[in-house]
Amino acid sequence: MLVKVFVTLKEGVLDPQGKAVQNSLHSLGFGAVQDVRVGKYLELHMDVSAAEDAEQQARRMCDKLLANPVIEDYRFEILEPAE
Amino acid sequence: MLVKVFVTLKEGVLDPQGKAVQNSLHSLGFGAVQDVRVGKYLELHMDVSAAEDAEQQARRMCDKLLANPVIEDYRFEILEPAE
Amino acid sequence: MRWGVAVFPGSCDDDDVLHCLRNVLGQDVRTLWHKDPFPGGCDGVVLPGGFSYGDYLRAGAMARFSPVMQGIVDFAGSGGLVLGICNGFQILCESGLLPGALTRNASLRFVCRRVYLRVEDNRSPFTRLAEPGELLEMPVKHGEGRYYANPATLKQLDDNGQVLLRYADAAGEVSEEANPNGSADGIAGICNRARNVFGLMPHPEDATEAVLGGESGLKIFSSMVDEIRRGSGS
Amino acid sequence: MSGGTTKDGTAGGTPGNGAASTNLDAAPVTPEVVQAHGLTEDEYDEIRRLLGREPSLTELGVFSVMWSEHCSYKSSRRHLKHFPTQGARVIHGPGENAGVMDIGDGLAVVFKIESHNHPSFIEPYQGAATGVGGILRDVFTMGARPIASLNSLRFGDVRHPKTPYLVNGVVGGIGGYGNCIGVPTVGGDIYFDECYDANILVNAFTLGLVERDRIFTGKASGAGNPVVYVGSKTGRDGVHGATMASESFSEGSEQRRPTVQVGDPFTEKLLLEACLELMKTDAIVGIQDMGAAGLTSSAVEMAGRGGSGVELELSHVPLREQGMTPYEILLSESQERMLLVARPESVEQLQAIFQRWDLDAVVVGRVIDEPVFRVLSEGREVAAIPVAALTDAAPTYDRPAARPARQDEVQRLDEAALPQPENMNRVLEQLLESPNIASREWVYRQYDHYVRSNTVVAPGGDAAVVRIKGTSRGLALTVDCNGRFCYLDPHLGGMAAVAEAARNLACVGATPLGLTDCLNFGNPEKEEVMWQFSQAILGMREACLALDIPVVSGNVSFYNETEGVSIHPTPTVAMVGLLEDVERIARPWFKEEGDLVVLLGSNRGELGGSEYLKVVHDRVAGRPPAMDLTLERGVQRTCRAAVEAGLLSSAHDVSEGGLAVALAEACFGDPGIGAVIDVEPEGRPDVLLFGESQSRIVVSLKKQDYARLQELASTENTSCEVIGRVGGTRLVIGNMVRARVDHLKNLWSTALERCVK
Ligand SMILES: Nc1ncnc2c1ncn2[C@@H]1O[C@H](COP(=O)(O)OP(=O)(O)O)[C@@H](O)[C@H]1O
Ligand SMILES: [Mg+2]
Repeated sequence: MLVKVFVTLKEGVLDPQGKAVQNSLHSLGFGAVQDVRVGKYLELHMDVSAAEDAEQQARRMCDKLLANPVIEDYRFEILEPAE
Repeated sequence: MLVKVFVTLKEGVLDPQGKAVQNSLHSLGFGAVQDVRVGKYLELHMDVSAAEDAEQQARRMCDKLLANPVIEDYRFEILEPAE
Repeated sequence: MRWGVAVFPGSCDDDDVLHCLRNVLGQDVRTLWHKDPFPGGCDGVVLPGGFSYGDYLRAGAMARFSPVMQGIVDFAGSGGLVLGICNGFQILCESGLLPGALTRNASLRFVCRRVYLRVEDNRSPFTRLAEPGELLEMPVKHGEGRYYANPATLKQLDDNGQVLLRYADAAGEVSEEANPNGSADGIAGICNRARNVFGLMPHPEDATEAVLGGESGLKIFSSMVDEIRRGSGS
Repeated sequence: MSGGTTKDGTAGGTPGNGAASTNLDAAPVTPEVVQAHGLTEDEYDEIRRLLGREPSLTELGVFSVMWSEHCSYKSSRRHLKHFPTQGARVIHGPGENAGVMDIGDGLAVVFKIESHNHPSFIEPYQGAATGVGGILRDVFTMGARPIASLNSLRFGDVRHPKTPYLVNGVVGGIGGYGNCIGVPTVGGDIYFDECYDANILVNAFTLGLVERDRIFTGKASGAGNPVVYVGSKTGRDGVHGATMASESFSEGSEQRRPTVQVGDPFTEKLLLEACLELMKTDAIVGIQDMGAAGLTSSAVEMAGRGGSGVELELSHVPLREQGMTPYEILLSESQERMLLVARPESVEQLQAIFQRWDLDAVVVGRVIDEPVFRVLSEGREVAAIPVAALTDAAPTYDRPAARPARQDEVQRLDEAALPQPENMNRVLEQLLESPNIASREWVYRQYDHYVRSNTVVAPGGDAAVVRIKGTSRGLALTVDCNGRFCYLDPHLGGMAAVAEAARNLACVGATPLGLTDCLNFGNPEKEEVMWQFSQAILGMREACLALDIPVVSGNVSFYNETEGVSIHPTPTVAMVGLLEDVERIARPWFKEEGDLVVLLGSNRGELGGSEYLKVVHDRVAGRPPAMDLTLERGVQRTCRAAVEAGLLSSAHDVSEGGLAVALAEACFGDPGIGAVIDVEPEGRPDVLLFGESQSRIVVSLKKQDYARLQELASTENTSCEVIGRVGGTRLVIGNMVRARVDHLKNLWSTALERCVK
């Protein structure tokens, strides 16, 4: 089972990295870019067979470790092996 | 237009952060996690109307700045506004 | 003889390099502001350490697009001497002037400590006054200094004698213990094939006076001074 | 004393749980709203009296932050008056953004320490990072280039499940911010005790260098002069934050997490460079960082100092978020912002400089004659408050203080009843592995301590030393406080904090210039906390007077408690010393085979409050070691004179872990070297080896120089006794300790990492 986790800064929390990337993109001529937010992307390969199980564990892993609830939100997707 | 960019380490490039996350997850009791890779996730809000345009620009931004081809791969998705 | 020290937003060790070149070595130095075009008339250029553009996204990624950097790339292409220290090394790799990439330290932590460096090759303008095998001592201080290149590139670097410095212990042995960041093959500094561009993670400019604990960083700068003097016949 | 920078999180005072939403300005001021702003009924009545009417909600918000403990020093002000603040070298004492002292050669140093305790507990990385950012701004706002930082940290028991997470976050944050700015972090201290389990301490110090005649102050003067906002845009950071710094922790306070600000060291670096560039011109008359209570306190404080008023137009303030109300804009604690008062003809020049550094610089108001803080939003007046009502008229309290009944109990220690450990080697090992004694290298390795190429003594010594380029001089820096001593006897503990800091400076050979303090205490509304507070200050005062050290700046952090239990009183002292010749210094480590080992001061066999008692007997008890300030002064002067005369191979003071630990540490140079020490216990060996009597320094020197050292000591009436010789690969102390140096050093150097990783 593959779990894809997206961790992003909460709305309203300053994202200095996003701001810097945006400025750079502007000076490279990509003027259409209006806002950039930078977050984390994790791929977890899990040895579980039931999607609900993966889901439950993913939620707990995010709450406990992968995201910092003070300033970050998370979202995840579960991909079952193709077979 | 929202462009979501995923930047991941190339296969074969050591990912100490992924390893560290995996170890932490194990010690938290998530033994089913077999492998973790950590990458970057960017959301770019773009003021363009055509999806192809967004796509073209996204590719160029990734090639030029957002990913380092020596160590990283990228992938992106384009989301048109719901309307 | 004229030196240029590039200053990007977020450069931190620019003053250190200026001090070393100007006050310790008595050189004629000017700063090169990132927004200005490269002025030319330089015999040597230094890209100093620091956190250009905050090191956001990837260390050194954004600096390569600055106007001054475009000129420095041309300067290097025409054989000019370019030294990149720490963030400067990262910028050189991002700009493609040096192969490979500098990635997050294996420890995932910033590391600041003194290290020994073994001179692997003195056939370069940057190490010509050193002996092969000689040990230099100077600080490292970085969070992203783990040199990475694919195996083919690493082999080429070795075959061409492009690895100028490796992390070593006090006895001169290259070992895992002595490697502060997990760099491939203990690599601390490499030059390009043409041998006029050199990047290293350690900070020679912070080891140029006895009162600061040692002078072995002078070897690098004095080698460059010597090279330039010979080249210009002055 | 006044408020005005990033301090302990928010200045305190905005509603706690979601009350601050977008439509605050229109909401009525009910008693609940007043209470939610941390104001008492009496205080509210006083506000009405001062205004001659009811305040609007926006005005209430302004009062609440300006009258918070944090900005107004309402509980501490009358006690702080006891500090000696005068001295020949003092240029600016308390009252400015940071203290300023003359160091000769036309130069001055600017320094200050600040707490960021509560934010760091809630979000350790960002809390610590923004703490560093705040103190940097306090220093460069005076025109000084920051050249060295320190930090003082207190965490809970290492075995507490949260401790490693907090330590990693805080250390990472300090490094992440400080390294990126290019200011070396050259020292600090870190201790663990369960009293800090749920209330850690993060105190950050920065020192800057400035030309004597280029010092800037935070003053708004000259009616009509434009008020200019520079730096990052304003967001809602901190606005929702409750009275974090002025309120104790309780269950649920972790839920206030969204209040924590995120630091942007890159922007701070640009701001630093732009401000210093601007300060080479004559474009500005005053400048002040925006920290706690942001725009409000910086504008009000500048007006207060200038005896003028300020009028702001909020629609000009650069905003990061949409739909922000005047209330939010005024109270936002977004980081990396400054407020300037410019000369009208210089605005363009000023803006050109900031543009060069890619920073916003916007005129947001002007200085007015009428001493009023007037705020407009698109021309509509949203607040108009007499400046004095926010500054001089802020309440002050003489809070009741009483020695707690349990103090006698706490000080009781029956040494005879303590079981005596059999194996002193083992005890020494245990102490060297204590996280309070083990090497701190794991921490300072994560800080750049070399940038700016001035670092002569890096972290690891008794005091850090940086040279001053262009002169032969150097500065020595240290930060100290033994919270356990302060808990057992706050008066003695306060004295000891000052004495120890000065002793550390003496060890490298420096003469103390002055100090800055960060007084971390519990809830001032409790009598015993006020007693601890007042006692500690009096103790510090005594030591300052005896050792001739003025207090030039500082900070108070109250409400450090959790679930009603206070931390140990922790009056952290950061001290700065001057070295006339930066090459004439001593380091802690034995150097030469055959050197004599000499003890300055004497072993008095005091076990109270020692690390040994805690580690081996799990007790925090007894009276802390006595302080004899005359002896202290003599020991320090002797050591300093000996360093200056070039007599010493090494000097290291005796502190946590006592004589045995001090000797072991002196063996841990690079490479290590042993020593044979010949001392005999009069009573119990543990008391001699591990007692923490004050006023002791272990030095080593060539045999032929001993007579001269004796001479120096006798001039100072100080005892000075040969206790052994340097040499070999073992540390041998009488027949009590015998261990290989490499073995001890290995335990000592790896222990902290093992605890917190
Ligand atoms: N414990 C203290 N000892 C001496 N001075 C203090 C103390 N606490 C605060 N001060 C002084 O009071 C003034 C106001 O303090 P503070 O509000 O923390 O300063 P800032 O506005 O720069 O943050 C400063 O000059 C500070 O040095
Ligand atoms: Mg201030």
